[in-house]
Formats: sequence, structure tokens, C-alpha cells
Amino acid sequence: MNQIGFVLLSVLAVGSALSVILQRNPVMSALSLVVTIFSLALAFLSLGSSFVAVVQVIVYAGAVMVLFVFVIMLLDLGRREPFKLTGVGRKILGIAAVAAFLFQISASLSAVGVMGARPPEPLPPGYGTALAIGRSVFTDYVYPFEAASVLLLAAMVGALILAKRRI
Amino acid sequence: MSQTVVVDIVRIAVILGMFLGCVAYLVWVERKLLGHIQIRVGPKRVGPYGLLQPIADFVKLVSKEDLTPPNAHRALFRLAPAIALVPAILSIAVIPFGGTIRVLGREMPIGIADINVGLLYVFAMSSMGVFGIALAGWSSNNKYSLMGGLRSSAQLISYEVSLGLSVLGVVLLAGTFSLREIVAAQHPIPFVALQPVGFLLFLMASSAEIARIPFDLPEAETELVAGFHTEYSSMKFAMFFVAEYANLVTVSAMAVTLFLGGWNGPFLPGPIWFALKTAAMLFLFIWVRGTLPRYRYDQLMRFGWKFLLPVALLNLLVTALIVALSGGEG
Amino acid sequence: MVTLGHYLGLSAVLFAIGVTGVLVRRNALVVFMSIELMLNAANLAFVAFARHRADVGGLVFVFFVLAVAAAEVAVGLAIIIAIYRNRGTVNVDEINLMRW
Amino acid sequence: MLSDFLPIGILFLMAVAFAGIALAAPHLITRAHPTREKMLPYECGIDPVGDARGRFSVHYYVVAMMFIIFDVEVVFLYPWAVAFRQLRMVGLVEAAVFLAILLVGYVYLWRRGAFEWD
Repeated sequence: MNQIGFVLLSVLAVGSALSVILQRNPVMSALSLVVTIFSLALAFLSLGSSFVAVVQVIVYAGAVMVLFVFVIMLLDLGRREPFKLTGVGRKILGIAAVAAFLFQISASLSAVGVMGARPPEPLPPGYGTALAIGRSVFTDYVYPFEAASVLLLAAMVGALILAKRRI
Repeated sequence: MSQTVVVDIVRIAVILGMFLGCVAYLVWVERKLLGHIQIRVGPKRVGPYGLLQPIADFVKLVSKEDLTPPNAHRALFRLAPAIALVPAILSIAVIPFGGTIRVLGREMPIGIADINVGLLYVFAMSSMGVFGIALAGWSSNNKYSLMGGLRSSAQLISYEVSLGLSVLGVVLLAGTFSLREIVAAQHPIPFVALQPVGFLLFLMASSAEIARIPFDLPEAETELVAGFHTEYSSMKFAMFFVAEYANLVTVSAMAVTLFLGGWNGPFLPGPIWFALKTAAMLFLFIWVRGTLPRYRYDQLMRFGWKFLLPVALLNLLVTALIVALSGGEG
Repeated sequence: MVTLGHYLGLSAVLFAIGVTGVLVRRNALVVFMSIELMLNAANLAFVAFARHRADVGGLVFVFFVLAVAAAEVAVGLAIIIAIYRNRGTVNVDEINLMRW
Repeated sequence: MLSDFLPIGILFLMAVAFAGIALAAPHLITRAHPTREKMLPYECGIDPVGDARGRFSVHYYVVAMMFIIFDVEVVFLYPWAVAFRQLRMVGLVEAAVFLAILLVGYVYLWRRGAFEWD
């Protein structure tokens, strides 16, 4: 991808991400996050993995965000919320922590020296296809895969118990 | 480079125009057929055989007052029909209408785009439709709309899992998500012969996804006064309507592509076969609408989770077992 | 030419926005969305590194992140609903669940 | 890879333009004449009763939660289905174990009445 495309993509992603945390209305936050998810899917496409891009949209935009919208509708939270931030002290602390985090990331990445690295141009054939990912999951990553089903089982049972009772 | 883009734009505009024309006339065909099923004649006043009826409908809708309820969330109320319509149009992008054609000395596949994850792309787009419905119901500030929006979205997501599982058998047999390769893999035998259960499951789950009878609870005129789009008028209502029929065409085309051999067929050119098969599927959907009653909501949910989901899983596992046991590739 | 650093920078910025959201917003739902944003940023870094090393393993990790995100959001939102039914609020400053 | 999606981008722009025109057209052609009766929320002709927004049965949440879990399960089966003809029996056993673990949850949901609607 050329640089102009990347800049446009970044503007879309960062702008919608900022909109997620700045909107007053949680529904608008959720829709902004859907835009962020789509822009990240475009980034995945430009990195040569269309399968992951589409799966990202199916799971995050099509399932996770639907759950958010459902909860907003069920609890009727979408309307009357004034824009509320936490106290001044925590705001300053938060911004300081974020700045420190960004500094640390960039420092450690440039220390390793990967920042200017160019990706290998001729990718191995079949890179990023569903076939390659499937072979990898079901040979090298079998145990994490089975563990994922235990995680999903725990989430299913836990969520049902929590939703059905009053704390 | 720029010449290719111009060719692309013209090609896409032509396909989009034909698609929207099909959608407009599908409404006329449905009214006509339903009329005959119920021993009436259907539309006949506007033009010969009522053929100008879609145009009359359009003129009527566009000249209606466009009202926004006072307590509605204005931005979302306007955005919701667009969120319903745009993904419905985008779904057609990957459907292959035929083999290849020579234009300006270039070999071009007939269709808009050819991507290697076409099937998943259609799923991704159809899962966006939930947002349009949920937001329309929520932003209207009307009890019926909110209730209808919630019920419809719950129905759509309940059947989406079974829909995804029902086509995995096809993916297993073809070993790809590319719709073009899936069609090619059906060269002499269409997958409906190898996946009859999968085909039936697909039909049932997709009827629920596009809210057709017997799963048309989102409409449920008698109970919810049209559900999530009660408060919508004029072109905003028309956009939901177009999205609904666009989804019907897409589902029929997907059924043809995945199970009925796509554009494959003897003698006639590919796109003709594709159109004929899709028309047959559309006829089936309209016929079902003329015949069956509507489910109750609790029956609908129970059917989706207690019957469709386990049967789809079982079908997938049995298919996998047969593929694993059979010696050759496929 | 877009390098690995570009993608990692974008990922870090998105992650930082997510952290900011968690730290400064009070609405528990928005806090959760910020967490989703952080998971997405991590996914971008995974995919960028996978491309850089031409290793499918990074893409496989995205799948596990998806499973974690789904499990987290299912349980997390169930907790929010349970709290709301009890307290009538989703404001994190007013919820001090640890002592009950 | 990205260039394969270029036609979809063009189609997206066309679809957005179409939606935009459809949203704008009635305002150019006609003028709305709102009256009190017209602007009331539609409740079969009588004046609306109570507030339209209320809280709903938590069962809707349970449905959405089940959807998200099973959706991720199906997403894990996508690469499995594509690669299946190379994985064969091994792949079948792996997927069967995966599904058997989730079946426990499915049976639990069934027994707790998560699929029933009251």
C-alpha cells in the first residue's frame, strides 16, 4: 500500500477511535467503534490477509458490537447521558500514563530496530489464506484451540448465571 | 490504469442498475403471483398487465411527506435505513453471474469482484443488517418499533449461526471460500445432490435471515404494526423495502451459487442459466409465502436453537466423516 | 513505502486511545468498548508482525484474541446488566462492588 | 490483495450515493406539513400511553450472548473446513473434541431453559 492510502486509513482509524471515547451517546460510541473495526479490516487487507480481515468484521462488527447495541437498548442507556469524565486527578494520571506508554513502546521498538523494516516482498504462496491458517491451527496450535472451547464454555455458563440472577 | 478504473466503474454501474431493476420488478412479480395464488389478478391498472406499477409506487413514495417523529434520535433515525440498504447492495459484489467474457481484448470474469473469501464477505455484509433494524427500532421512539426492532434482531442473530453452519458442508467439499471456485467445483454434480440436508437448512435459515414467511415476525403486521419501520415514511420506508427485496435476490443467488451449480449448465450461456436458476429460487420463495402461515415468536426461537442448530452441526460432522473416509480428494 | 513501523505506530496510538478511554470515562459500557479497541490494536500488531516475518502464526493469534474478546464481552456485559438491575446505574464511580 | 477489493470500494461509493440521494429526494420534491396528530407516535390511532423506552426481558441478552459464543465457534470451524481435506481423520477428531466441549454448554443452556421463550 502506498503512503497516501496509509495516511487516509490512519486518519479514519484514529478519528473513529477518538470518537468512541468522546461521544456522549453510547450508541454513537458503538457505531464509531464499528467504523474503527472496518478500517482495521482494511489495514489487514493491505497486510495481505483477507481471511483475517473478513473474520474480524464478522466477529467484532457483526457479533460483539451487536451485543453492545443490545445491552444499550435493553438498559435504555442511549439517551440521557451527559458527558461524564472521571475526576481531574485521574484524568492527569491517565494522560501521563498514556504518554509514558507511547514513549516506552516507541523506545523499545526502535531499540530492537524493526521500525524501518520493510516487509519481505515476495510472500510465501498461500500466505494468509484460510487454508494456511487452518493447517497451522490444527497442527501447531491444537491445544490452544481446544482450550479456546473451554474458555467459550466457561463464558457461556458464566454469562447465563450472571444474567439470570440479581447481584 | 485509469482506463481500467473507467471500465470498472461502467461495469459496476451496469450491474448495479440491472440489480436494482430486478429488485423493483420482483415486487411486481410477487404481487402478481400472490394474486394468482389467492385467485385474484394482482396489479393490472398501471400499464399493460400492471407493468408500470413499480414506477407508480416509486412516484408515490418519493412524493410522500417525509416525517421524523419529534422525540426520535434524528441522526440515527436517518442513518438506520442507509445502514440497512448499503450492506444489502454490497452483498452482490462477489456473486459470480457467469464465466468470463472478452471486453476490449481483456478476459474479464462476469461479476463485480472476485475475492478469495467471497462467501465470508457475504456473511459479513448480511450481519451488518442487524444494525439497521436495531437502530431503526431504537431511534423511532415508538413502543411497537422498539419491540419489533428487538425481536427482529434477536431472530436474525439466532439464525445466523445455523446459516453459517449449513454452508460449511459445501466449503468442506469445495475446500475454498471463493464463490467462483465453489461453482467450478460443482462442474458435473451440483452440491445439492451431495448436500441435500445442507440445502434445506440453508433455505430455512436464510428465510429467517431475510424475514420471509414463515419467519416474517419482524413484519408481523397484525401484531406489531410493521415492527421496526412503523414510524418510517416516504423514501426512508422505501429504502428498508428495497433492502429487504435486495436481500431476497441475494439469498436466491447465493443458493444457486452454493448448491445449484451456479452458471453451469448445458447449451445456454452461463449468465442465462444463472438468471433462470435464480428466478426459480425466487419463485419458490414467493410460493412459500403464498402457502405457509406464520410462526409464533417462541416457536421461532425454539425451532432455531433446538432444531436447526443441532441438525446443522450433525450434517457438518457427517459430511466431514464421509469426506475423511472416502479415499480421493473430495 | 509503508514499513512495519507505520503499522506498529498506528497500533500503539489506537491502544493508547483505548487506555485513555478506560481511564477517563465513567460509563461502564464505554469503558468496555475502549477495552475492545485495545484488543483490536493488539490484533493489528499481530497481523503486522505476521506479515513482517511471513509467519502465519501471528494470524492464528488473532483468532485466539477473537475468542478471548467474545468470552470477555459476554461475561462482562452480563456483569453490567446484573449490576444495573441492582443499582440502577452503569457509572463506574458509583459502583464499589468490592465491599458488599 | 487490496486491488481485488477495489471494485467493492467503487460499489460502496455508488451505494452510499444512492442512499444519500434517496434520503434527500423527498425534501427536494415535497414539503412536510407536520400536525400534532401526524407527529404522535403511532399506536393504532389512540394517544400514546406511557414512555416508549423501557427495559426489556434479560432473555434478549441471553440470546445475543449465545449468538456471540456460537458465532466464534463457527468462525473457528471456517479454517477447519477449508483445510479439512488435508487434515482428514485427525482434523475430524480435533473438531469433535472441540464441539463436544461446547456441547456441554449447549446441554446446560437447554436444561436452564435458555431456548424457551416465556
